[in-house]
Amino acid sequence: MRLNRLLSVFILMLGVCCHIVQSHAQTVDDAKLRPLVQALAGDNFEDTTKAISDLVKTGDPRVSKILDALSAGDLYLAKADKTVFLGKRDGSDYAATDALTGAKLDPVPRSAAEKIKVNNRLRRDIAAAVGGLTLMSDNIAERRSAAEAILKTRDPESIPLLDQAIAVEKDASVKALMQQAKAAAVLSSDAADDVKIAAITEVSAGNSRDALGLLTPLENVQGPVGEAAKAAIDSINTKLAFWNAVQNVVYGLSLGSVLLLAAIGLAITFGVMGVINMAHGEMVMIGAYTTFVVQQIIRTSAPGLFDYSLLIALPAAFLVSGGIGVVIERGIIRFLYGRPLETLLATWGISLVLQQAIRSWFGASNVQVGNPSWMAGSFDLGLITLTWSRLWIIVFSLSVFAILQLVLKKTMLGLRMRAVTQNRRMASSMGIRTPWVDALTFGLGSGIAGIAGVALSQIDNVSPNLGQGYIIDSFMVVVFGGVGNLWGTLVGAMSLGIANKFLEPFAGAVLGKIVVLVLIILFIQKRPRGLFALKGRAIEA
Amino acid sequence: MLTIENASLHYGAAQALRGVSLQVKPKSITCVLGRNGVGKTSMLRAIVGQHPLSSGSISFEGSALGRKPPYDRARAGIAFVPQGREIFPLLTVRENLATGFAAATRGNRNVPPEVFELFPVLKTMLGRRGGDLSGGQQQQLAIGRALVTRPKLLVLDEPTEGIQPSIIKDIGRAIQFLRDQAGLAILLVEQYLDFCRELADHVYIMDRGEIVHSGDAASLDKPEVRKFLTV
Amino acid sequence: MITQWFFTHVDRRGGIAIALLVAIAFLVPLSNLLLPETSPLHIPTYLVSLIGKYLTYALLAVALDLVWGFCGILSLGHGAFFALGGYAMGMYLMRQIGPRGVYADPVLPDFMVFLNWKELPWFWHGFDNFWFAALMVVLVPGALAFGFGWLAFRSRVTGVYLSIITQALTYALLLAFFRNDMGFGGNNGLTDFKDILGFNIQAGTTRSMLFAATALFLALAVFVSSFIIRSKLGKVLVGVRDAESRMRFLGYRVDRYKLFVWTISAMMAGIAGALYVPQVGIINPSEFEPANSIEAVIWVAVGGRGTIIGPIIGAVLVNFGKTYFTAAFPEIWLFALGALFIIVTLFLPKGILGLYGSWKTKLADHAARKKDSAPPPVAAENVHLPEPQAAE
Amino acid sequence: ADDTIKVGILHSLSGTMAISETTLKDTMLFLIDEQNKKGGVLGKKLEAVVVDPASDWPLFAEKARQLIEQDKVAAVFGCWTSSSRKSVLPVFEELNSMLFYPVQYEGEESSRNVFYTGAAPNQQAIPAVDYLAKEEGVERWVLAGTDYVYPQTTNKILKAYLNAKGVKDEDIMINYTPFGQSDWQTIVSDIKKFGSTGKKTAVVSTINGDANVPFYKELANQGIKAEDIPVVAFSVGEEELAGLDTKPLVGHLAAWNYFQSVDADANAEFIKEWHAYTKNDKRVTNDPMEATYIGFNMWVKAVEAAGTTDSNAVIDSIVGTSVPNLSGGYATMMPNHHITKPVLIGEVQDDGQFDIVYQTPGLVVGDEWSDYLPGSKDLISDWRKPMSCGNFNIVSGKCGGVTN
Amino acid sequence: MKAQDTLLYLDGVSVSFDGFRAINNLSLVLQAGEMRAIIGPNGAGKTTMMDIITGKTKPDAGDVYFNGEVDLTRHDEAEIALLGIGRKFQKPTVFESHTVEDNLVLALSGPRSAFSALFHKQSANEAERIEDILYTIRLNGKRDWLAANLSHGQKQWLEIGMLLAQDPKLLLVDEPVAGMTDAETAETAKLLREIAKTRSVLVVEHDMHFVRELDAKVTCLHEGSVLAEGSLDFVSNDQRVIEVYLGR
Ligand SMILES: Nc1ncnc2c1ncn2[C@@H]1O[C@H](COP(=O)(O)OP(=O)(O)OP(=O)(O)O)[C@@H](O)[C@H]1O
Ligand SMILES: Nc1ncnc2c1ncn2[C@@H]1O[C@H](COP(=O)(O)OP(=O)(O)OP(=O)(O)O)[C@@H](O)[C@H]1O
Ligand SMILES: [Mg+2]
Ligand SMILES: [Mg+2]
Repeated sequence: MRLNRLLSVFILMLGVCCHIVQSHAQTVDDAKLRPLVQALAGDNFEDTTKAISDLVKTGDPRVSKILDALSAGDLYLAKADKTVFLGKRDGSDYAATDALTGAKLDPVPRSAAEKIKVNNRLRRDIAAAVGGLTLMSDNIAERRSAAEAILKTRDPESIPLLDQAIAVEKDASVKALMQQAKAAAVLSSDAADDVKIAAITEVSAGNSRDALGLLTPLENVQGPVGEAAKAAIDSINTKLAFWNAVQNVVYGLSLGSVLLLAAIGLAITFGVMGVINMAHGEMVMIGAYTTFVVQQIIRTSAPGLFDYSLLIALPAAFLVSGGIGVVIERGIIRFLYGRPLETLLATWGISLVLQQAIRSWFGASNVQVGNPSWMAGSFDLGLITLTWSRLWIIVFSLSVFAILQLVLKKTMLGLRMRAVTQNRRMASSMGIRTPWVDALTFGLGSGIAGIAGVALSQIDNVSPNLGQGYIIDSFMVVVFGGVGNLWGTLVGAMSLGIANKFLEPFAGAVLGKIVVLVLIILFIQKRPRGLFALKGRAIEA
Repeated sequence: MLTIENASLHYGAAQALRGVSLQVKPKSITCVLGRNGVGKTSMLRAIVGQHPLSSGSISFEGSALGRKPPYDRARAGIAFVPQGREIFPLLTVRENLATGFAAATRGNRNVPPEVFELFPVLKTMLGRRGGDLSGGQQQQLAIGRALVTRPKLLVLDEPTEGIQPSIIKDIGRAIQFLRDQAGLAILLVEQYLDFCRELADHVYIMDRGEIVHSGDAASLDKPEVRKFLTV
Repeated sequence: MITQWFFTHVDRRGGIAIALLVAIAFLVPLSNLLLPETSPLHIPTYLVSLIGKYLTYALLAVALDLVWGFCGILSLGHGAFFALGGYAMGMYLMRQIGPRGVYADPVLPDFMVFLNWKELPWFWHGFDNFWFAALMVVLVPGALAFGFGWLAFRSRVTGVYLSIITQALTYALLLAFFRNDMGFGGNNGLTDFKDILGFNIQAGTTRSMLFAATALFLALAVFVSSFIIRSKLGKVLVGVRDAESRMRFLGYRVDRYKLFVWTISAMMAGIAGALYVPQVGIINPSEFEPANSIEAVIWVAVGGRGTIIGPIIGAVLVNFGKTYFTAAFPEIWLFALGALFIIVTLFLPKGILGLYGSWKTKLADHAARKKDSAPPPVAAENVHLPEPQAAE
Repeated sequence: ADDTIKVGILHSLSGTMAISETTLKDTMLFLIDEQNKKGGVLGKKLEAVVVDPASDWPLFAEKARQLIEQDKVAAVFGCWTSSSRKSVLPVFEELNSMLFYPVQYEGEESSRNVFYTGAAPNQQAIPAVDYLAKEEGVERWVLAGTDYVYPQTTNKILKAYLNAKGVKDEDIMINYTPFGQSDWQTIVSDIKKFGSTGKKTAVVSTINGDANVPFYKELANQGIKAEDIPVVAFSVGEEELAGLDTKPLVGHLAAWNYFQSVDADANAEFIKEWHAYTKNDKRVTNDPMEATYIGFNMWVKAVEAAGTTDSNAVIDSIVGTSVPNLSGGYATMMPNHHITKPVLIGEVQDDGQFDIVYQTPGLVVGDEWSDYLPGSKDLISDWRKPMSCGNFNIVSGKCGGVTN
Repeated sequence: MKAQDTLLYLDGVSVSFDGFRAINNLSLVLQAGEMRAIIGPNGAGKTTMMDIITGKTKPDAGDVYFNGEVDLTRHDEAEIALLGIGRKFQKPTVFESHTVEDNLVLALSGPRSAFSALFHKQSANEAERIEDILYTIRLNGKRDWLAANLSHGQKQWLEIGMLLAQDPKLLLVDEPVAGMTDAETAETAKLLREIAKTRSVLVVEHDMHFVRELDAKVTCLHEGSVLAEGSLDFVSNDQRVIEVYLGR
């Protein structure tokens, strides 16, 4: 393992030299470079490592592209003529380009080419080497990643190079990053104490968590450096403690919004209609499968639309799950009004049938639902990382909540829904078409479960069992919040989410969950009708 | 307006109506009396479509109601004030009234002012949940709610039950008003003899699921009629 | 004398059920042990264990129906009591293994050796004694039910709120028992049993005896349930089911009544679990799964809620269905089971026993309409919630 | 009827485990089909008896009994989770039948009637950790698992192993999550923190089943790349990756004894026929399938050798049987009823396959009683006569736990 | 204490729901053996007052004593019922899946513990009382009917029967004659007068004929407090009572 480290240092050094050479000799002869590229397809990783360092030594600007391609796994070896080419998958062929010139080649059938193997170590080496090569690149993104690479390796040898780069860097954020990288490198060098202390100040101004990693090893150093490091660590830790609490809240809200999404459809079918809807989870699952089908269609017929796949899936899932909900209501549930407990039996049966139907149709294993680009990745909020998918889910669940609340409270349909579920016979005598309203209500609840499935498909696995994983939590949320009260569902979901996240760090995920369950049991003793209990005689009537 | 012919009704094995025939004329008040459990409510349930007849027929404005569901009957103009009020407990008073819009025509989706004139309490309690009202207030709400549908025939099952005397008088006046000014036909089931006598254009008396007497209000004082109302 | 006492507390159906159960308690083992395998009346050991398992489920269903059918407490966590009884029995069986475990430790069960525990946790002490274990089989579920019920009923937690917290209870126990640290063998549970009361647990005779014990306990449970239901206490419970607060205004301490049956029912479930474990040879946390408890509710609903023998029929039938379907149509059996549940709810609203009941009333109905006489009194033996008209 | 030999297939086709087990049922049907094309066994056709134990452990026991007693199958292939195996084990011992168990497990078991063709911990976990330490220079370890017996045991073994190699406790973080965990935000962020001290960090994942997909999704979304903190998993194979977009996961690792990408003729042949049989050239293959394949072929070979399907004869003849595995070598049934296997480490590729980056030079013998656990290091298992013991204590010289 | 020597003593009782004062500083005293009729507009708080006495609603302020010494606000519904306060609800609530007879059996006074109920055997005396009550409420022909199948008025009667069976010291009767024929109303009045010979009765009614026949002291409530109290004639001539309640 020492060896690896030395090796990367070595490569980097080469990079540094090359860079200096670079200004004189821009490019190298193709004829000289080609065998080196060819050597990348060595028999084992050692050979490849050597080939990389040989390539870097040439200092040719094309090298970084080739190495990037290697790192991304886009470099192939044609089996027939043993040439190395740049490939992109295209049906059963590879669209091939020449690794050096970038000239378009004939497509190579997949079976006729072999991928040049890389492993994590090689990828790290390449990143470091390319970092050296691209620190002065024209492309800002390349410079940034170069600086990041050095920040990771913290190699003292790169200090002069960094100095040079910092001097000419125009972009403030990249410059700051380079300075961070330099400070990091200084800390792992044997520079004088005062230089190091300055570096400590520099480092602790940046991302605290990385800084902590840099400073911890210095903590036990005797003398002023150690003290400075200790002080910096302490201040960082206070900052982190605060951000940890923020993280718990934010993650709690995120978990809460997942719970809310899962439960909100149930708040209609169970909370408003009183149907103990055991098939609710399957409606969610069907929504997720609808997303899968939509993506599948997009993948085969309109790949450009992939980023919109979720937007298309939303109405589709609402209609599919809602439609199935209407069918279930008309076919089965409507015979069971006034016998709420029996809806449990029937919907349990429905849930078995739906699960098996999906299993027979799509197979028992997970299907793949992809993240559109705007759902992928994460961003930093202060010192915590929040993924885009989670953020969108929070936004999404709150919007669904708001819309639903509007529908129930402000529209005629909402009023009729509530009237019908409170007294079906009398509602009918008031001129309300109860069969309609029943079907629409159940359809609405199911449809909302369906769109929850679209969102959940982004963070969970899509399999016939998807719904089973959420049904218990959903009932827990609806009941904890208070049956028949949408606000209760919202607050219930969020408080369960946050409670879970505050308990998780010190009780562990498992005990944390147990504690939450016990808390729910105890809480219900205090408020036997949930968080937002309806009060007054109206309830007993 | 409303004609019932030879109607029978069963609850499982138990027969509640036996060949009942009855008529309600337009712009008139028809009153049905009878002891407990003789089938008055059952008859009204059959009229509004909450329970099917086992034989016989009911026609409204000349067309047979057959097996029409209650909401179609409500839309055709039959409004019902049930025994036991049956207001929607978790809806506010305003919302309870608004449920009647379903049966009203588009232009009529508002609460007619008579309702608040008749029952001023309702106006002060628009935001309160129906279930929280007192028994009498609920009864008032139930009548108000029926009027929101702008019915042609108003079917009332013991509307005075649990209502304070002054309002009973108001209700009486209102019923007359509805007949005279709005031209409604009214079918009223009552136990409260005086109330009936004052209002009714025509009375029926039921016993054991059958109509045993039919006549005008004055006939109620005859002893052979009275015997059906004693214990 | 005794028979008279017996029949004042059990109705005809219950009597028949008890008689039948007692009969099979003797006949099935006899047929299994004495008749040659070639005889058409011979019941193979395979079936004996299978039916034995069904009967333990039936016992659980009877326990559940006592609280749900007659007292309106829908428990979605009765599986927890069943599992606890099972664990108590499992711990006894574990201790019986003694030095015959794979690590040959004279005291510690295998999984403890394997987790490198040095001594028996305190709660495992005493379980080497059968009678202590037997006591725990009823005491542990009983105590948990009592504590839980005492809290919940006193706070007037009812309806779905109660159902959901019972579910939370069993779910929490599921997670807890999954943990190795709990000291109950983690997700693998307790297994590898060797013998019970000195008899080899795999021997045909032992199996037959376990079967007989199950049938007899079930008969006893039917009797106890009948006794409770036909007593005034039973009437109070039905009253509580229909109008709980009204019962309070009559001066009944509703919470105590509920607590009483709730605890009895949990103990019955515990016994069911204890009989179940030696017959299936393993107890693990999956018994705590909420789905198991829901399934038990479904047995009751299928058989007929609020009747005494409905749950037995339901439990046996659904499980037989499961046994049959999973072998006959392994790939699509969920369709069959799901359809069964849907059909039962749609066409047999009162369960299978209700079917019988409604035939009877239909006949009576018919007769009554013909004679056009006054309505007949409604038989009180089949008590059900009144059902408001369906829509339209 | 006597003209066929019945073979039991005991895999969940519904419930939570159906995701994994359904494929193995298909594999068995495929293998039986192939065998019948070759003329069956002992001149008789094989007949598959499929049942669905529905991810319900007691039902496993019931179905096992039904297969053996009622259907009179010659051998049973099945089970996935340890709980299901534990639940059927007494049945197989009582009725003296044979179970072939194709999944990696925590070890600590050896039964005369069970043949463990999946990996024992030493055939998966230890080589994986060695690889990370050596090739990736990992110094800090996160042992993340689902809270149940297999991860707990594996982690116990690994911790003992790492400690023995000089890794300090503060450099080991152990984390357990409940079954079906779907919210990984906190844990992934904790891993990130744990890995930001400057020492090279890796995650050894024994996370089970469904929980993996959300775990990897969160990893990818929070931007933890394999170059920074690689994750090596023991329960994630081609089948699990099928539900994931693997682009952000490239470079994370898995340790198995087989990958679909293994470059061997036997494998190419197997995949081709599998695709032909399932009429789906996207169907992936995975490690438990290979274990099933090996187990089935061993059984066939042992039956042919014994000339009968009688359990006693087959159990005696199967030890020492060698059959080709799919990675170009041979698997041999050892006296402890575990088999020899190569250990492969693969890196996730963007097409959902694994790229093999390391392979043990020789075959590793499955170690049923771990050498790293104090209670079991003195135990060995040898089912050959005259020892015939699954847990022989070499210190006391006695066979523990023998009944009847 | 003033409460002594009274059967029921309410002083300064107030209760409000979401800011609405349903009972406002209400004071009312009932002597042992007294019958009292309560009238008052809809929503005056009559039913709420009964809720307070029977422990269903806890007052925000004020004293509620029974028998001069028992503070009713400290007891729950069941305990209050056991003290000897029985109630008939405005909306008849009976046990729908029990037969008429069983409804009475449940209401019948006697030990209320679970164990005594488990081993309870009906005595001849009890059977006889049930017989009497069935006869009184004219449901003896329907003793085996499920209560669910009774008509509205029949349920009213059954509920009165249950109150009789309970044999309480104080009967709270909320609108007993709603839905009864005039003849039945008279009958009921007679029955209550009979009962009032040995117990105390608090009757709420809107039917003035009935109130007259009760021949008891009348209290008129309005907006949660007492508006007028005295003989029926006195009260019904009170201008404010006419204004808010009787109408012109
Ligand atoms: N849902 C029901 N099921 C069975 N029988 C019923 C049902 N409802 C009413 N009955 C019976 O039908 C008969 C007529 O009842 P109905 O409610 O029509 O009487 P009513 O004349 O309105 O009496 P009341 O004056 O008491 O309201 C009664 O004998 C009653 O017991
Ligand atoms: N839980 C509650 N929430 C809000 N308001 C309530 C509640 N309970 C009672 N009220 C109000 O308190 C007032 C008193 O109600 P109460 O039922 O006691 O009247 P009442 O005198 O019995 O009337 P009635 O003669 O109509 O039965 C009413 O205005 C009612 O709307
Ligand atoms: Mg009526
Ligand atoms: Mg009132």
